[in-house]
Amino acid sequence: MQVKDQNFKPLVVSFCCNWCSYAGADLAGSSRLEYPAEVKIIRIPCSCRVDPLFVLRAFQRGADGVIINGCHPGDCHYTSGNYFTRRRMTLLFSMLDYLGIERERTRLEWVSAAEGARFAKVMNEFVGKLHEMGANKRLGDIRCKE
Amino acid sequence: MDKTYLYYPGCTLKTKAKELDAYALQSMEMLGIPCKELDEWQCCGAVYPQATDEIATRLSAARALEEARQKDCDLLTLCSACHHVMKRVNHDIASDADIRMKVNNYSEFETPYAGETKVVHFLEMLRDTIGFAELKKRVLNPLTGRKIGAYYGCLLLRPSNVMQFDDPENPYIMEEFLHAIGAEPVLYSYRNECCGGYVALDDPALVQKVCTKVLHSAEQKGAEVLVTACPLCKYNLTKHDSGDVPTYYFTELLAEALGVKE
Amino acid sequence: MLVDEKGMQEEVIRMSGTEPKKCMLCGKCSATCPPSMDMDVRPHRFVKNVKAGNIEALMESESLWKCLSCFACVERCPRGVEPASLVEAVRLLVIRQQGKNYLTADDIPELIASDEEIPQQLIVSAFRKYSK
Amino acid sequence: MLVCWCGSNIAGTVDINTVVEASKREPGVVYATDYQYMCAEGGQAMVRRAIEEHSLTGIVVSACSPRMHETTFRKAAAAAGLNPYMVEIANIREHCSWVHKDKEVGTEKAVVLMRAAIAKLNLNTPLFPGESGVIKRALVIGGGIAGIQTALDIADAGYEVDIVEKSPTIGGTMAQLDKTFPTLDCAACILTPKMVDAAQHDKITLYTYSEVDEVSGFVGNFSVKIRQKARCINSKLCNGCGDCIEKCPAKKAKSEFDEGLANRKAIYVPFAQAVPNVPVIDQTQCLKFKTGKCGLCEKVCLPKAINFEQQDEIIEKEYGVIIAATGFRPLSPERYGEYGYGQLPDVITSLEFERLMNAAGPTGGALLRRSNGEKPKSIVFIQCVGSRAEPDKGKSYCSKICCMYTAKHAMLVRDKYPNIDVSVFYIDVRTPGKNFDEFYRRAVEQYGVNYIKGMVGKIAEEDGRLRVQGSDLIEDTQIFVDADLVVLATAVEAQASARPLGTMLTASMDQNNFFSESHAKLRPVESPTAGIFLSGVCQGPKDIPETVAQAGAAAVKALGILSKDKLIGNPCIAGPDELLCNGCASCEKVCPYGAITYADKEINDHGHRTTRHVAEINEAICQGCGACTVTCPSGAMDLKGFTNRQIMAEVDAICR
Repeated sequence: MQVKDQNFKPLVVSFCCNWCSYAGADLAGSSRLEYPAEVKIIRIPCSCRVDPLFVLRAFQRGADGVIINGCHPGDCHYTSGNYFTRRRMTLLFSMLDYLGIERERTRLEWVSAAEGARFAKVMNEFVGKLHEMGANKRLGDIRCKE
Repeated sequence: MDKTYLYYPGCTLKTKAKELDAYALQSMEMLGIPCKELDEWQCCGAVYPQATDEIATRLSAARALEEARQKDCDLLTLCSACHHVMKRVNHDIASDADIRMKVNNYSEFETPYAGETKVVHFLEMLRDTIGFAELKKRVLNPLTGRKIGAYYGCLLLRPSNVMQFDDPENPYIMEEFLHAIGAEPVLYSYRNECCGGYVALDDPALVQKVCTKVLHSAEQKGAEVLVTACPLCKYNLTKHDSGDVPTYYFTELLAEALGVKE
Repeated sequence: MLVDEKGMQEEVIRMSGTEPKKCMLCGKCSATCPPSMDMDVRPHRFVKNVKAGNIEALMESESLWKCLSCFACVERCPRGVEPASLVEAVRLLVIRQQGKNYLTADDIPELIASDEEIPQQLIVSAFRKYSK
Repeated sequence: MLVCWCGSNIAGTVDINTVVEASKREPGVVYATDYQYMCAEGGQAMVRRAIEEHSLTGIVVSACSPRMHETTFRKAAAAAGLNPYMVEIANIREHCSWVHKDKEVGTEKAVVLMRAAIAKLNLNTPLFPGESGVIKRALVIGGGIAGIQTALDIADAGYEVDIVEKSPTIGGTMAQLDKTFPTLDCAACILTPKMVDAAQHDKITLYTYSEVDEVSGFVGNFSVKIRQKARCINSKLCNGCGDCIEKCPAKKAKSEFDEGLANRKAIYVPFAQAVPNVPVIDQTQCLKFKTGKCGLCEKVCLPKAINFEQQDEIIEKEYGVIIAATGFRPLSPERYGEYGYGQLPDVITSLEFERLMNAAGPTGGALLRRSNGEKPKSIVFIQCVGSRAEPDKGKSYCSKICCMYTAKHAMLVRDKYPNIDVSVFYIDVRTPGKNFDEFYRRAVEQYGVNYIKGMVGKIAEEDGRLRVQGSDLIEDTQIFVDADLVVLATAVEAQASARPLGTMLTASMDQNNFFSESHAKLRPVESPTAGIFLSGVCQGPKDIPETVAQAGAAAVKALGILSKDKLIGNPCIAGPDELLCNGCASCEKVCPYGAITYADKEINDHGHRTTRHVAEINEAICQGCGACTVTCPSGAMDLKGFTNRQIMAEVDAICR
C-alpha cells in the first residue's frame, strides 16, 4: 500500500454555470463557508458549455479532479442544458474510468443559487476524497512537468 | 397461493398471553392462511435498543429475520413489542452500514443479511392478505352493537418513519378491523398514548396515572371494552381499570367473530 | 470509564445518533411527554443539558427511570431531535458502570411474587432498560 | 491589471501586493496597481485613467464576484473608449478571501485566479451586442393584492397589462381576510376598490379562470399561451343578475372562498364583490354535466349567457415583461395529527378563523364552535404550526406573518367577546415592523390575552371540550388548557403551481418553491432571468404592506424595460465557422430556443467558391448557453466571450 503524502495538495478544476452554481459559490462566499483553496472555479454560461476536451485538458495538465456544477435538473436557466451535460458527462466519466482516471476524480453536481452550504459541502467532500486517492498519475502529459 | 408466513410468537405469547397466540392461530387456520412457527426462536429483547452501539441486543431479532429470508417467508408478528423490535432492527440492518457489518460479523450467517425480510404484523396481514372486506364476509358471529375502543399504544406506531404501520396520530387499521368483525369502533384521543410500559415494575403510581388517562378518554367516548395487541398494555390497563372498561386481545374478538373461540 | 464531561457529551451524541444543537427550545417534547411532570429534568431541559455538556448532572437525574420510551417526543419534535434517544444514551452511561444497575436479577423473584399476572415481557423489558 | 482590497474583505486574507507583483510577470500585462475600493467612484476613475494613460487594450479586475460589479467595470471601460467586453474579473472575494482563512493560501489562490483571468483576456476580442425590440405590454401572473398593485402601477404609467388569475375572481387570499393588522381596518374595504380599479382601467385586461400554459421567448419578446378555462358562461352577455345561482339545485359543493366551511352552488361567484361579477359552472358538480338533465340556469338566464358547450380557449399574446405574483396557500395542518385537525371539528386554521369572524362569512360573523354551533368560552391559538421545522417535518423558515395575525385574532375575539378566555402558545413572538410590537403589547395589556411560551404536544377531546396539552417553559411545567376552539397558525406555503410556472419562465426557484431573487439585497424583485419580476409572497413570506411595496417595486423594474424602445442584447452568443461547418444540423437539434437554422450559402473555401448547407444563428434569439458548441462534431460552432480557446487557456492557467 502506498504511503499517503501528507503535504499532497490536490488540484481541482471546478466548472460552475453562471446562473446556479456560480451564484451558489458566491453565496458560499458571502456566508463565509470554508472549503479548500485547491478548488479553482471557472465560470461558464451553462454546464452544457463544458466540452469533454476541457476535462481531458485539465487532467492532461495535471489536475487531480474535475467537478462540473450545474442547475438542478428541470431548473436550467436555458431550459435543457444540464440534461445534455448529464448524458455527456456520464459517457465521458465512464470512458475516463476505462482510461484509468478513477470515477471518483470526476464529478457532476447540481448546486442551485440558493445552496451556498451545499456548494461548500460538496467541495469539501470532493477534495477530501481526492486527498484519500492521492495525485493523479494517468494522462498527465510528461512534457508539462518540470 | 400466498406464500407461507413464518410466525414469531415471542416470550409472553407462550406463557402469560397464551390466549393472544391461541386465538390468532385458530383464526388463521379458519381463514386458511398458511403459517408456520419459527423452529427455534429466542426472545426479541422486548425493548428496542436505541443506542447505535448496542449490537448483542439486536442479534436475536437478526437471527429470526435471517431465518425468514432463508425460508423465503415474510416474518409474521403479533405482539406489539416483538413487531417493534423486529421492524426497527431490520431497518437498522438495511440502512446503517455499521450495524449491518457488526451484526453479520457476530452472527456468521452463510450469506450476509442486509434487511431483506419483510416484517408483517397480524393486523397488516389481515388487511393486505385477506382484506377487511373479505374478512367481513367470513364472520359468523358479528359483534353487532358492541362499542369497542382500539388501543394502539406506542410500539406499533412510532417512530412512524420506520414503523410505517399507520398514521401515528390518527391510526385507523384497528378500527377497520373492528368494523369488519361487526363491532362499532369508538374513536378516542388517547388511543395512541403510552400505557406506561416497563416503568410498571419501578413506578406503578406513574403507570396508574397514564393508564387512567387512557381509560377515562375511552370511557367518556362510550367504549365498553378496549382491544390491544400487546400483553404489556393489557397488563397495565387491566391492573388500573376499575372494572368498567376491560381490555381484551384483538385476536380473542376475531376468534369469537369467526366462531372458532372455544 | 469516561472522565471528562466533553468526552461524555460526545459519547451521548454518538450513541443516540441525535444532535441536541438542532433543538430550538419550543418545549413540544415536554408538552407531549406522558410522564413529563414526574421528571426532575423534563425532556426539553434534558436536551438542553446534553447540549450544554452537563452529563454528570443528567446521570443523577430521576428522568432516566421515568422515560417510557414511547417515542411521542421523537415523533412530534419539529426539529428532528430525539429526546428519548438522549435519555437512553445517558441511562446506558449509568448502567454500563460497574455496580450501577438500577434493577438486578436478585430483585426479580420478589417482584414476581408480588403479582402473579406480571407478563414476561414486563420483566424482560424492565431488565433490558435498567440493567447491563 | 487592477486589484481591489474591498476594504479588509479581500486584503484581510489576500496579500494584495503579492498579487500585483505576480501579475506583472504575466504575458501581456503592462500595468498593475491596487486600490481600496475599486467599485467606488475613485476606483472607477482610476480604471478610466489607467486605460487612457497606458493605452490598455484590456483590463482584468481582481475583485468581488462578476455577478456583483462586472457591469460597473464594463461601463468604466466603455467610458474610457475600451470595448466593454475586453474586461475580465478575477473573483478573489466570494471565491477566495471569504472562503479561506489562511493568508498564504488565500494569496496563492488569488494569484492563480488572476492568472486565469489574464490568460482568458489575452484571447478576448471586442464584442458588439445586437439590439432587439420591446413589446410594450406586461403580463402579471396572479391576481391577488400583489398582482393587482403591480398591474395598476404599470397601467397608470401608460402601458398595457394583462392579469392572468386561475380562480374565477381576482382578489386572492387578502379577499378572504376579515381585518388587517396593525390597524384593524377591514380587508374588503381596502381591497375591493383596488379590484374595481383594476377591472375598469382601460390599460388592464383581466383573464380570470385562466392559466399560463406555455411561455417562450426572452426579455422584451415573450410569447405566452394563456388557457382560458371554460366558464360555461358568455361573459359578454352575462349581466351578473344572479338568477342562475338562485335556481341552481346542486348546492353541495364546498366553497373555496369560505375554506370549505360553507357550501356553494354548482354555478357560483366566489363572493359578492367578485371581479368580474360573472358566475362559473363547476363541471364536477353541475347536474347537467353529471347526468345530462337539469339546465335550470339556462332556462332562467334572460340574456342567454349560459353555454354548456363552451370549451377552454387558448389565447396567444406577446409581452415585453412578465411579473410572477402567484402568492401562497396556508399549509394544511393535517399532517400534524397531534393537533387533531380534520378529526376534531373545533380545531381550525387561521384562515378558517378569518372566515368565521367575517360578517360575510358562513356564520355571518358569529364565532361559533364547529361541533355544536355554541359560543366558545375559551379559545387557544397555536403558533408556528409547520413553520421553523426540519425539512421533513414542515417548512424550515419562519412564516413571518403568523405572530401578527394571531395577535390580531386574539385581540378581535377579546374585543367582540370580552368573556371568552384567549390563550396563545408561542415559541417566540416576532414583531419586526412599524407599530407591530406595540400592536402585540396591546393584545396583552389592553385585551388581556394570555401568552404562554411553549409548544402544544397534543389536543385531546375530553368530555366534549378540547384539552390542550402544552408546555409553559417560563414555569417549566406541563400545562393543560381546556378550550372550545383551537386555531392553528399554519405556515405560509408557496402555491403548488409556482414551481411548474418557474420552470416555464426558466426562473430559478429556491428549495421551498419560492421564486429566487437575483440578489438577496440589491435585486430583491428581479428574477435572475431577464425580464421576469417578482411581486409579493411568491418570492417569500410577506405581510400586506410589504407585498404592496414589493409589488410597486416590481412594477418600476418592469417599466424600466417597457419604457425602452430597444434592448441591448448579450453579445456572448454562438457563431459558426462556416468553413468548418459540415451541415450535420446537430446544433439545430439541441438549441433550446430554435435560434439555429440552416441555409445554403456561398462559401469561399481558400479560393474555391462552393455552395454549402451551413448553420446560421439568429442573434436576437440566441441566449448564449453553448449547448451547440459542444454538440458540434467538427468544432465549427463557438461561443463568443466563452470560446474554446479562452476556456482552455483558463484551464491551463489554473493547472500551471
